[in-house]
Amino acid sequence: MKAKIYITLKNGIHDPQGRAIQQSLQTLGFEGVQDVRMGKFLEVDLQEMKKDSAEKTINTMCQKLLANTVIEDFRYEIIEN
Amino acid sequence: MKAKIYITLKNGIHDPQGRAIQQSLQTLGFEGVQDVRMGKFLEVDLQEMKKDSAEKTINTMCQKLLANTVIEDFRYEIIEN
Amino acid sequence: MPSTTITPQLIQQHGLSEDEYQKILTHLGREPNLTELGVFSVMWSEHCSYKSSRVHLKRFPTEGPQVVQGPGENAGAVDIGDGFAAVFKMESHNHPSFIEPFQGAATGVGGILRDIFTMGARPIALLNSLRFGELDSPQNTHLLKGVVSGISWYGNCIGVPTIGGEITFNDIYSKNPLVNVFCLGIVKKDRLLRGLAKGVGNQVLYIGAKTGRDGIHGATMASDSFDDASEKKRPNVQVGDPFLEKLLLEACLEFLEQDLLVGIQDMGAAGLTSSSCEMASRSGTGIELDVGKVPRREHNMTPYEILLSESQERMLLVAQPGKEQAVLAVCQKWGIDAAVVGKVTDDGMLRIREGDQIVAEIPADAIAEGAPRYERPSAPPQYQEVLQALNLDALPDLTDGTDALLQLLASPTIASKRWVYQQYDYMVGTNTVVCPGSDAAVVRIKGTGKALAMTTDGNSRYCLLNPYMGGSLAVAEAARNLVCSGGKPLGVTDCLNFGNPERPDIMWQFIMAVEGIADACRSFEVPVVSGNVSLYNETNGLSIYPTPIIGMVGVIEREEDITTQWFKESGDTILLVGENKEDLGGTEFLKVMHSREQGMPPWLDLEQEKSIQACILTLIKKGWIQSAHDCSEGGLLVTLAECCLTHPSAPLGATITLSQERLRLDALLFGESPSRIVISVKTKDLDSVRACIQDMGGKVPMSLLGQVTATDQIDVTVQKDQGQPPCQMVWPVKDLADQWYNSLPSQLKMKDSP
Amino acid sequence: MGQSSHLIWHQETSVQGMDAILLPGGFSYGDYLRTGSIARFSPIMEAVIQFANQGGLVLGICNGFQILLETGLLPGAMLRNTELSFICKETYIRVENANTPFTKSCEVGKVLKLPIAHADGNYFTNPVDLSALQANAQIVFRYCDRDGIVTPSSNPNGSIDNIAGIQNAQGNVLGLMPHPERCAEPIFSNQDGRLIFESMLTSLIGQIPLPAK
Ligand SMILES: Nc1ncnc2c1ncn2[C@@H]1O[C@H](COP(=O)(O)OP(=O)(O)O)[C@@H](O)[C@H]1O
Ligand SMILES: [Mg+2]
Repeated sequence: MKAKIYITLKNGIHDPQGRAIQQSLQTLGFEGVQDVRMGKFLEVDLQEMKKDSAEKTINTMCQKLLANTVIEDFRYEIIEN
Repeated sequence: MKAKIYITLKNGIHDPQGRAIQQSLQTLGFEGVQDVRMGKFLEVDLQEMKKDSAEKTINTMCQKLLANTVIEDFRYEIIEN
Repeated sequence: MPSTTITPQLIQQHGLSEDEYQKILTHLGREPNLTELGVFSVMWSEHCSYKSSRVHLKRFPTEGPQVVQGPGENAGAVDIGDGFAAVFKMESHNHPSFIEPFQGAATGVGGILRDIFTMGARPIALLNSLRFGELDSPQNTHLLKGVVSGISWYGNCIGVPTIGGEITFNDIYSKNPLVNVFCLGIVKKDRLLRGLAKGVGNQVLYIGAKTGRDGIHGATMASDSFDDASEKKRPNVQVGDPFLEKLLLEACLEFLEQDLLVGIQDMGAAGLTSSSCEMASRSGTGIELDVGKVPRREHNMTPYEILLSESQERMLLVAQPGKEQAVLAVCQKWGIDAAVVGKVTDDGMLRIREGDQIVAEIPADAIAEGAPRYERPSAPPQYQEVLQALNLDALPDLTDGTDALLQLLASPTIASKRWVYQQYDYMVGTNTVVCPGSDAAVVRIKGTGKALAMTTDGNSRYCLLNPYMGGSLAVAEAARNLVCSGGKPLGVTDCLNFGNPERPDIMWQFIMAVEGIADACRSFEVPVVSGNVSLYNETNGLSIYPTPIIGMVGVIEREEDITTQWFKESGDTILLVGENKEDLGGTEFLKVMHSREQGMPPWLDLEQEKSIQACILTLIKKGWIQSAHDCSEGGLLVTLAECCLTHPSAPLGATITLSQERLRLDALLFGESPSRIVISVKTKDLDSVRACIQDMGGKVPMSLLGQVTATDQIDVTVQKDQGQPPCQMVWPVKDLADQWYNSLPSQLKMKDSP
Repeated sequence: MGQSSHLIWHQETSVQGMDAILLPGGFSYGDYLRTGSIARFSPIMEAVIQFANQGGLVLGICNGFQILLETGLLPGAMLRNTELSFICKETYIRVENANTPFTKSCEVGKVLKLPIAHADGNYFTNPVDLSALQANAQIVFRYCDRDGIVTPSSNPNGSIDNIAGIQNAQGNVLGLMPHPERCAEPIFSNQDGRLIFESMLTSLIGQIPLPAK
């Protein structure tokens, strides 16, 4: 099975990369881009297990390693085959 | 309105970060993590427009700036308010 | 063997000519299968076989008492004393960097690092030499930014300092940017490793990254010119993994320490194929490999793909039976994949199996040494005379150089490259004694009291106008840069970037440039110990300017001899060693102020150049030189400005008096006569310096320029020929600094692009 | 500086016998995922955390600082530099607290010239933690100009409150982005970095080591 994990900077935290992208988009002539936030997107292939234990596993992975909860939020989806 | 953009490495392209994360998860005792692929996740705030022109705009942004189409694929969703 | 019929189309797709295919038939005594055709195709590509260049490269002097390893191995090596050798080489990654600038440049750095540590040397310095189109096009700024961040990422991450290089801009490179990377490492002289597959029965091991379908046919691509369609048929781009390479590096040095290997070779272009063929061919042995044992990243890879993959960060090793366990243990310690994939045989064959089945069988020598060699036709281009013709009388001379200096300092080719090197960790390892921003970079060799100076140089406009002279001038400038830093030149590596060798005019440029380099190297007694050739730098029929780049390494015997280019103290006397001549042809001044790239390049007098360099080294060793900076692009005024501006913390001013002596004013101020060095000395030492120079038998012209001042301006007075009023120019140092330091960043910001 | 040092392999699990621990710069694990995030779980780190909790001196430089943040020994996190790219250059930092084992040999207001070399040195922490850092004098170094004035333009990476280095509440763990070890020898004209190591030595053995020859 698979998990898709989305890691984003917490609200209110300045995002230098997002800002730079927004500016470049403006320079390139894309108008009306009000904000860009940049995050990470991870796809994890897991061995088969119960969905709720997969959720638990992924949650712990995010807490421990994948996200830095001082600055980041995470969200995930489990996809069963 | 908002667009969520997912940028991933093309199939077959080596993903050193994914590999390092996978190994680290293993060392941390998460068993059965068969593969990790690392990508980007962008949230773009757009001024209101028709959904199909938003789609076109986002597509062009990805082609031109956001994704490196030589090695990356992209996917997006438009979210209307 | 799975049989695919070898059709003429297939042969053509593999970039092989009809003649070459006939040669394959002779070597094999039968038709090749598809896998074998693939092997020949990459190994006989220009990139791997040097088929157009090899006969000419023989002209380079490659011997000398200091040479520990000449051309032919992964890198060359020179003796630097104390039992150490410096191992160095330069390589191009032009085509991949055009397709994907970040990864292309990054993997270029990865490749050159492997060339060095396969020799058992610990890499301690990286340099890079870059060519881009002008920065008014978003595509060019995009390429520049991508390449610089790719180099920065890989080098910084692996922890080898990038301490210097050069960049110039010209629209001729818009569709063919050049990315040449240089690496230097240090090894105990008697521990140098080589790419040998000696000892029948020895084990062949594969270590490093798993093999994927990356860059299959990268080598043939690098040997093909571009057209608009090639952007579409983008090959699989290789992605670098500097962290893995760091592990590989440490593992390889540990093999050396434990004396575990017979031979080692990195898998660069043409991957597993070229590494195994070259090792076997060098040793007169054969190699048998089982592709089934090669660690793979992707499913269902065919032997063809496994053999030709250019996945990065991989090495092939040969170890005696019994030592493979120790090798595997080291790999395990560093967490890298490793597998025994074959053995050394006595029959001279490269034999590839997949399990029990033989999928390819070729005499190793046929692929490596037996590659075609061409003496391609050459002839000077018809446009050569037009290029060289420059009627100075039709160009109005300057009456004042104030504005021209400001414009030249802002020309991206001359402007400070701080925007670039600030992205490189040029200090990691705490050995960099002279950071980027002086004539040559200097790293100390801990524990020896010595240091090494290194530089890369090349002026392609000179080479366009006169490739022989351009080649010689590049060598002279490199040597001069080392000498200005206190170094005695020891050896050269080169990277020869040219257009399509099937065109006689390009071949002529190539041959002339090689001769120019060879003659200069011979004259300076600095042998060429390694190098690289990149041909087919051509897009839509337009070739780049001939661009040979010289990388040169010198030794500084004592720390106190390390010299930098910036003025040190107000009150010091400024001298010019060398002569101002009317050398306006091919200058940056002509390009920037008159939009011309024309004329004969500056004339180089090798004997005078040598005397001047010897003189500077002597003065440095006597301890009399406060600063030394050679005159190159932009001429005398630019050099003086740089001497004032580049002090890392406290820029100084200067008061200068020049006399025009029948020269045009523009030639005096901005001409690019070689063999000129601006030095500053303590005024109390002036007499000794004079006397010492006179003792050199009058071969070294020297003139007084003026004084370093604590004011914040540069004053230049030009005494005109009789009767005319002098020309007076004044620049606030701050204005010059603004132009020079901010030119690149401001051009890059304004034209921001993907 | 005349002291013996010992490299500890990341797979080891004990730091016994050490007087101080230095986490150096570098790109541990390529800085993949986040700077310092993977190294934080190296087996040795348990022992380092314990050593720190028992009051041992721990100095984290650059990537070492980033690792200390990931372990939670120091509060906050690193964001990408505002200019996004890697920056290698000299900076000036002002000693804000001279009463620490790492700055004993300086005075408050002393300006040190130290190089930085990083892409992620934009220090961030939430307002509550920031106030605590300020209140407890845990901000040890701030980026400043040559004259010691803390200005926005002397901030090379966007770091909150111009922070270049912080210590923990107990004052035995310090993290800083600039590299003192790159300017601590006579061959480099600048030796400001020595002051930090001298301070550490003074607090450990109570005497100022002889200047280098
Ligand atoms: N691509 C680059 N990477 C690193 N340093 C560079 C690069 N380009 C230029 N530099 C540095 O900028 C300084 C000036 O370069 P350049 O004008 O080419 O010097 P020179 O004319 O003496 O050869 C040198 O110290 C050089 O190493
Ligand atoms: Mg120079």
